[in-house]
Amino acid sequence: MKLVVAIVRTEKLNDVLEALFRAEVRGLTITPARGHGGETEQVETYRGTTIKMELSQKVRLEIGVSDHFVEPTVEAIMSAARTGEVGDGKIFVLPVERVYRIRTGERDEAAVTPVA
Amino acid sequence: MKLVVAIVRTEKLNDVLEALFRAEVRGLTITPARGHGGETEQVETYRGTTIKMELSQKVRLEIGVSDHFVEPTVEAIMSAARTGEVGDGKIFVLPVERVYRIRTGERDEAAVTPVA
Amino acid sequence: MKLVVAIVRTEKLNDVLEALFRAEVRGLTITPARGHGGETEQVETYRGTTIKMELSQKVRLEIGVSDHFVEPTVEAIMSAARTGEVGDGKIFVLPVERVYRIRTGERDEAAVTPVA
Amino acid sequence: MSEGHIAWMLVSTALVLLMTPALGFFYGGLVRAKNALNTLMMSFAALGFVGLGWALLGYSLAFTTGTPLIGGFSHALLRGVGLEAQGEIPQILFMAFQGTFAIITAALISGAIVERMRFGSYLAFLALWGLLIYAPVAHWVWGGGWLADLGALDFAGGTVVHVNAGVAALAAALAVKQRRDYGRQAILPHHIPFTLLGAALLWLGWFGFNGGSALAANASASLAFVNTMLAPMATLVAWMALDVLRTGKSTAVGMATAIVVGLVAITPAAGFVAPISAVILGGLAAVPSYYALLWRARTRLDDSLDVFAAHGVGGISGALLTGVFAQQSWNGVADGLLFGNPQQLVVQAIAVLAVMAYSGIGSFLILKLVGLVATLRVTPATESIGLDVSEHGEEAYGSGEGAILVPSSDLLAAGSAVAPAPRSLQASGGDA
Amino acid sequence: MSEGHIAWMLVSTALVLLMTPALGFFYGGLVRAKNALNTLMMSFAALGFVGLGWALLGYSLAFTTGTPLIGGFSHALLRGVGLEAQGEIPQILFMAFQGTFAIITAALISGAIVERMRFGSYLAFLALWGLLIYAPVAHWVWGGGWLADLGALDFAGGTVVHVNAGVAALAAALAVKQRRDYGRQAILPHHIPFTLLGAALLWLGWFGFNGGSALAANASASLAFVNTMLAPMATLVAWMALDVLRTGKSTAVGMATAIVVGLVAITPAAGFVAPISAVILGGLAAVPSYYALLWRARTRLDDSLDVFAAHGVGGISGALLTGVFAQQSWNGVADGLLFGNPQQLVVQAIAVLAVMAYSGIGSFLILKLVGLVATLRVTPATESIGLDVSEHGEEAYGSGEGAILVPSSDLLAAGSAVAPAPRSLQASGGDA
Amino acid sequence: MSEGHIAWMLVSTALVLLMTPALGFFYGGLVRAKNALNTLMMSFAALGFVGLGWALLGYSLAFTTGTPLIGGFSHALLRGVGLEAQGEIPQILFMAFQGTFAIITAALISGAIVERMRFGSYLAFLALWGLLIYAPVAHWVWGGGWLADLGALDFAGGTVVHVNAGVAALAAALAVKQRRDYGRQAILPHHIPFTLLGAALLWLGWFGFNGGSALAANASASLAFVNTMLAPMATLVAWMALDVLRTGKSTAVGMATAIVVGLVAITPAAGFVAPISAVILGGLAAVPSYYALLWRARTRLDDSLDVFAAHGVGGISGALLTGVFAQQSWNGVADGLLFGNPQQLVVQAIAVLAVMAYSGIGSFLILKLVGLVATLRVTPATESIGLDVSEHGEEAYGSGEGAILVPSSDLLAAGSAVAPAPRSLQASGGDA
Ligand SMILES: Nc1ncnc2c1ncn2[C@@H]1O[C@H](COP(=O)(O)OP(=O)(O)O)[C@@H](O)[C@H]1O
Ligand SMILES: Nc1ncnc2c1ncn2[C@@H]1O[C@H](COP(=O)(O)OP(=O)(O)O)[C@@H](O)[C@H]1O
Ligand SMILES: Nc1ncnc2c1ncn2[C@@H]1O[C@H](COP(=O)(O)OP(=O)(O)O)[C@@H](O)[C@H]1O
Repeated sequence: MKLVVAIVRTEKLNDVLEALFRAEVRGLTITPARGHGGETEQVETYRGTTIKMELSQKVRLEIGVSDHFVEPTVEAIMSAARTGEVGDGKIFVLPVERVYRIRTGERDEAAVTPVA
Repeated sequence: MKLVVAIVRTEKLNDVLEALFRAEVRGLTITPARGHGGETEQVETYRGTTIKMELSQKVRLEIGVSDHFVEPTVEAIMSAARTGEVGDGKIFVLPVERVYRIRTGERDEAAVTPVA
Repeated sequence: MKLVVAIVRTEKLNDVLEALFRAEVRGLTITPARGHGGETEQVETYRGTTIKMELSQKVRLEIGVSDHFVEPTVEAIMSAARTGEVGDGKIFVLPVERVYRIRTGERDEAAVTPVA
Repeated sequence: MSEGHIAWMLVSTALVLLMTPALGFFYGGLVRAKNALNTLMMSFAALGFVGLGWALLGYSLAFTTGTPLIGGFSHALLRGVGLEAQGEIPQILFMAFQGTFAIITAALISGAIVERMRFGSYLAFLALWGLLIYAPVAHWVWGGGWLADLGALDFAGGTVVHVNAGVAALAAALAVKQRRDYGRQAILPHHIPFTLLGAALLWLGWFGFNGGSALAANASASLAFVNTMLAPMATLVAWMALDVLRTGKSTAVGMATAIVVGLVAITPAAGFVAPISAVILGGLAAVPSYYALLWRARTRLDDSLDVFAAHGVGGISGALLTGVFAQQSWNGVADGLLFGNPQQLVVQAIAVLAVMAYSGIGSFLILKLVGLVATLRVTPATESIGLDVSEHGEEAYGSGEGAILVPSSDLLAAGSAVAPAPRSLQASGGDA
Repeated sequence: MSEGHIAWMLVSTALVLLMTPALGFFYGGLVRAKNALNTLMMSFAALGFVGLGWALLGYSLAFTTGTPLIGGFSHALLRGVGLEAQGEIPQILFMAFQGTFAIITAALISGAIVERMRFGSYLAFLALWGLLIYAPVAHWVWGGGWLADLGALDFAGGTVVHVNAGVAALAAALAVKQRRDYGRQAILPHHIPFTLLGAALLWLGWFGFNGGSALAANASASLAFVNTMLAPMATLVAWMALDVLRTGKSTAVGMATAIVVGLVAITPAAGFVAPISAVILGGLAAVPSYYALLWRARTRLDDSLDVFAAHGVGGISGALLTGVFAQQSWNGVADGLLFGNPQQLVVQAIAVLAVMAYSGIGSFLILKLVGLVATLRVTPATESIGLDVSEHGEEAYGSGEGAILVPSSDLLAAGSAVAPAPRSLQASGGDA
Repeated sequence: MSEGHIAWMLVSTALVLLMTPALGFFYGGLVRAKNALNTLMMSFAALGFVGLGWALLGYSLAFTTGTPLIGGFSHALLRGVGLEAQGEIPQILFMAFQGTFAIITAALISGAIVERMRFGSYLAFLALWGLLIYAPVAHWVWGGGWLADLGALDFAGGTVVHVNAGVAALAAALAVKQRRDYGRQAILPHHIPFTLLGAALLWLGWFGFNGGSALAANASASLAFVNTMLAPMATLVAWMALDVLRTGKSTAVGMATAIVVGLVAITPAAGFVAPISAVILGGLAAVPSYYALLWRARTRLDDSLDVFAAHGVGGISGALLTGVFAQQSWNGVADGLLFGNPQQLVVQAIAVLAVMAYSGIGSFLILKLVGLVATLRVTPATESIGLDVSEHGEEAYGSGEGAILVPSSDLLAAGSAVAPAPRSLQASGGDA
């Protein structure tokens, strides 16, 4: 099993969710995040103070998948999240040793397969 | 060492914290998250617009543990976070290559053992 | 490639960002988090109710780096985030199997090397 | 009728109406984010359900001469309520001013039952309470009823409004029972600035509440107004002192609470006591409410936002202290204990007890009645998700993350192109 | 002039001025967090750009006798606007009171074009609209123009303010076009408590709006005031019933909307109908606006915050129902259909249609004109980042995470020591 | 005394009281979330500590005839302050109206020392300042003191309130010193909508502040009122222009600031200048404050929320421009420079300088004195955690995550069953 961690643009989240659905990926967890990469920085001004915003709003997705689902998952994200502009984000694939489904106690493959 | 990543129901967080304490697990980090799984979707209505909420509020825990602590940690979370209803969440156990305690610079096992 | 995950004090974030820049580390993603460790707990009072805050505000950094960059990254964080007081945080180094840059589809090393 | 009196009573009525939304913010800030809208709506709904009930029936029950216990139906549906003078203002304005009191009184009760009551049952309770409890009690004291005859002093509603609502809240907390998490989990206020905003706007509105209760822009109004400014100042200082003595810290929720307690306590006394007495009364009134609140938190009684400690206890303190500090040289009506008339204190106590008994029993019965017809509480699952999503299908602070637009099935031709094809992340069985 | 009348009109003017910020919060809560400030500023800017325009020119165009279509320049730059009586109050106060109406009317339009319009172009539109559309229409009805001659009844601006702004909003939504995400993504309100706060403060302000339109503290003001209290109560109850019938749930946004719709509908009728008629009118007016709003959401028409459904449709309902319920025994002016004067309804319809035509076409042309000189919309990239950061360089709810202070290059000697050396995370080419 | 005058002064007093919470929101929005409550409480506390001090002593010091420098004790503890007329209203109401000025003036200073001052020390400073600085200065100008004799014009407190508070803020920033992060980290406002809300409510309240300073509902009140509406409109437009010229963008914080600056500047002039002069004055006043604010941010002077730039500089501009634009044909009192009386400008300058000297030195000394007895600042660790948790044991926006309920040790029998067994995540030594 793997854990696919993807950082994408906030405004692309719904497209990514839809693409994942099409790829038959079901479970996932997201967290709001802020990222720094090659994006242009925003300048903000508060009264006399000028501020450079080095971090821009992103969404972080975390998807536990069985091995043969890594490829479709990555592809779904790649195609749905891409705009071609700097700031599209990154995908990391991490090895996972064990997975548990809390509700049933099922382990590993079983834990990431949907119950009928 | 391992990193135990668990996604649990928000309302179960305090029970999980208590169970982890009983299991003598000490350090942990949590982030608010939103998850999609088998949960029923909420429908919301804003004036003329109907909206389906595909993500529900969860909490993500991240716990760095030494190897022999993986089992008790997982068990503590499993028992405390379970309601038996869809949406209880998942646990992922990831391999960790190195751990550092920033305060002292201690590494690995030492970094996840509490200082007396 | 590795994923360096660091939990640091919120008020140290800007120092850490600066140190990472000096270490020529460029891309990173942060999420607000709350942590429990050896920190003193805060007591709060709301009318007749007394509450112990077991979690304190932290920031979680996630930095994908190629192998030879792990050391400088960890060192930059360690030195910039340290205050010597309990609560400075932890760094975890996780193995990564694959990395993709969403914008270009580049993989692995290429994906974490900045485009000229 | 003169334009000056009308001007002041127009303003007062507007200010008292504002108190109900203000209360919504006071209460709404104290609950958890997942119940913020439900709590706010409990107040806002009173504007409709109690306000309309008052205009159509309650006013008549309260302010027409019927028996010493309740008025009649002669002004029902606003019949005969016109532009003719009622004291210094048109009767229609008098009706409206009194209506704003009915609304806020009923809304006050909601603080005892937040985060768990079904909204439909709450609305039924609200509407009935305004007619069956508030209107008669208002009649007793202000509509020529038996407490008026007895000589009970209640300038702006210490008994009619605050003791009444405070005891009803107690009954409601008992009838609806405690929240699942109560006493088991820490339940934190999600937005204390809203509570402070509510307190500030309540104070503003209370100038109309007490100052307007003179029903004219005269010396009595000025006295009531100034006392409404001075008493809460003293309560604020006293409360902060109590807080610091107990925990070493003063708190924002404490400041907001203190302001309300001070306002409650001065309400029955506002036009009857000297300004320096108002200062003393305000300071004294902090003590019983402060300790009632501490005590309550240690019991199983989930009067969630402490309506009884603030309004019930504060109202009782105020009503009794009115019997102590009243001064005929300021009010032209009656003296209190300190000025040689101990009898007044007895009358005040009778009024308080009568309202406590009637409101406590009556409110409990209404809830039991509603409970026979409908369910009083949401399900445990709903309680843990929060009432905003479950009862109202809304989130107070929506981010839109993971929210999917559902296209209307009967889409207009013009609109069809813009709506996405219906889909659902989980319609199909695939998984990873 | 008497002090009572002056007192009431001072208060009324202050209350109506407050409505514009209140509107900012009503609207600001309904948009996404990334556009919260921009939306708030659209209202606040009207205080400056429309308010000043009114004082310097608009007042003269509206309230001096010129032609039946528009006034003249004799009061331009406030010439001849002094402390002499205009009715019961000094003319200068009359000018200010009327100015607050111009401001809120123009600000109302912004709801149709939030989250996408360039701020500079919006300001230009705002200033022009106040002079070219609002001032003439105000002249027609209140400044002795042709609709006044015709006998159109508009107590406080159902036609001049609400129909006018509602139709202008429609034109603006058409001219500026829909948001990129509209109909494709779920766009959720980011802060519904602000919308409720806005609704509460709007109601408060509306007492000045309608009650103050009597221009004195008299029976007429009292009637208008009380009707302004009763009608929205009925709309609130009716709206909640419609909500429950359709979806099984009542909503907070619905309650806020209902309050505004009720207030809009009673505006033209406030001083002309009996209180019991106000209740009925308020309840009836819920229906057309409720369905207009549902219908609008299914079209491509991105009148984003439904200004037309609330103010346009609500204003039309109110103007026509004024022609139905007006009652000479209450207002001393004219009867409506129900009281034997069907003619009044025809006059009301003419007034509505005239304003719709003029405002619709005129507003559209002004936007086209502004569009010739400047760009109306922000770029798609800006739209997705949000207008707060891109148009104003600010975030509504800043956390400071990742924010780096930029030292001023021309730092004063005294300050130089405290500023960090300039640096940027990405200035150098290194990477990991 | 007439009911019209009383009505207006009741309203004015209520409105000015509202300004202090409004200021809390204006300031509270500008600080970081971790200090939001502390900042709000700095304003709310003034309601208790300055308000009570005023009633018990300050009023007597300011408004009894003593020496040209300070009044006496004859009205201490509200002795002899009753319902008899003081001008057009009961003296007790006059006392209350003036009290609201003392409160807001002291609260204004807090903006200079947010996010670092110990709350206890702040309270001590607040109480002393109200008596030792505010009361004498009020006496000089309004209580028959030496500046009144000199003929200084200060309609509603440009000098007494704004210059006074602005200079005290400067002194406080110097005495309390800068925040640890100041000039090293970007410190962002955490909630700009609150700042806009504060600005809106301040404007509302200011109508009572300036309009009420006529102490009657007459032509003078109307003039002051209308000028209070016009001047900030002009400041708003001018400020936005300055913002756009400098950075290409107008800002929300800028708009909120501009409104306050315009209100400050018109305060001394409100009842003395023609409306068209108010427009010009408002526009002109934007400039010095705008640049003062830019300049301040480049220095080590951590007047954190720019009280001096807004109130000090704005107050000076206003006081001097009053000496320029005053027009006897409007005010019946005196002409300014433009109308042939250059002497007035000199008198205005003397008043400003006198208040600056007294307030600057006095405020600094009070803080040094408080610093001798107690600590002025929180510890660096506390400063980085934030003052809400450390000084008040509360969070403004609590989520309840990781919050554990602590059962009371002396739990009542009834309550014991519901409380969880005491436990702590870290009581035991185990680890993972
Ligand atoms: N090495 C990295 N580790 C973690 N997150 C990264 C890394 N590089 C980029 N990111 C995330 O991806 C986002 C986009 O990165 P950026 O480099 O701008 O995009 P691109 O891949 O188009 O050059 C960043 O805002 C950040 O959140
Ligand atoms: N494959 C996955 N990867 C990451 N998170 C997941 C995954 N599956 C489920 N989750 C998380 O767990 C939560 C509950 O999942 P769900 O499938 O509803 O529960 P159950 O395990 O009871 O079927 C989801 O909301 C999501 O946050
Ligand atoms: N085992 C762990 N797993 C995950 N996060 C941890 C762990 N231990 C500590 N942390 C994080 O680090 C923060 C500081 O930890 P703490 O133990 O107080 O510091 P120190 O390393 O100085 O003893 C905690 O608040 C928590 O967020």
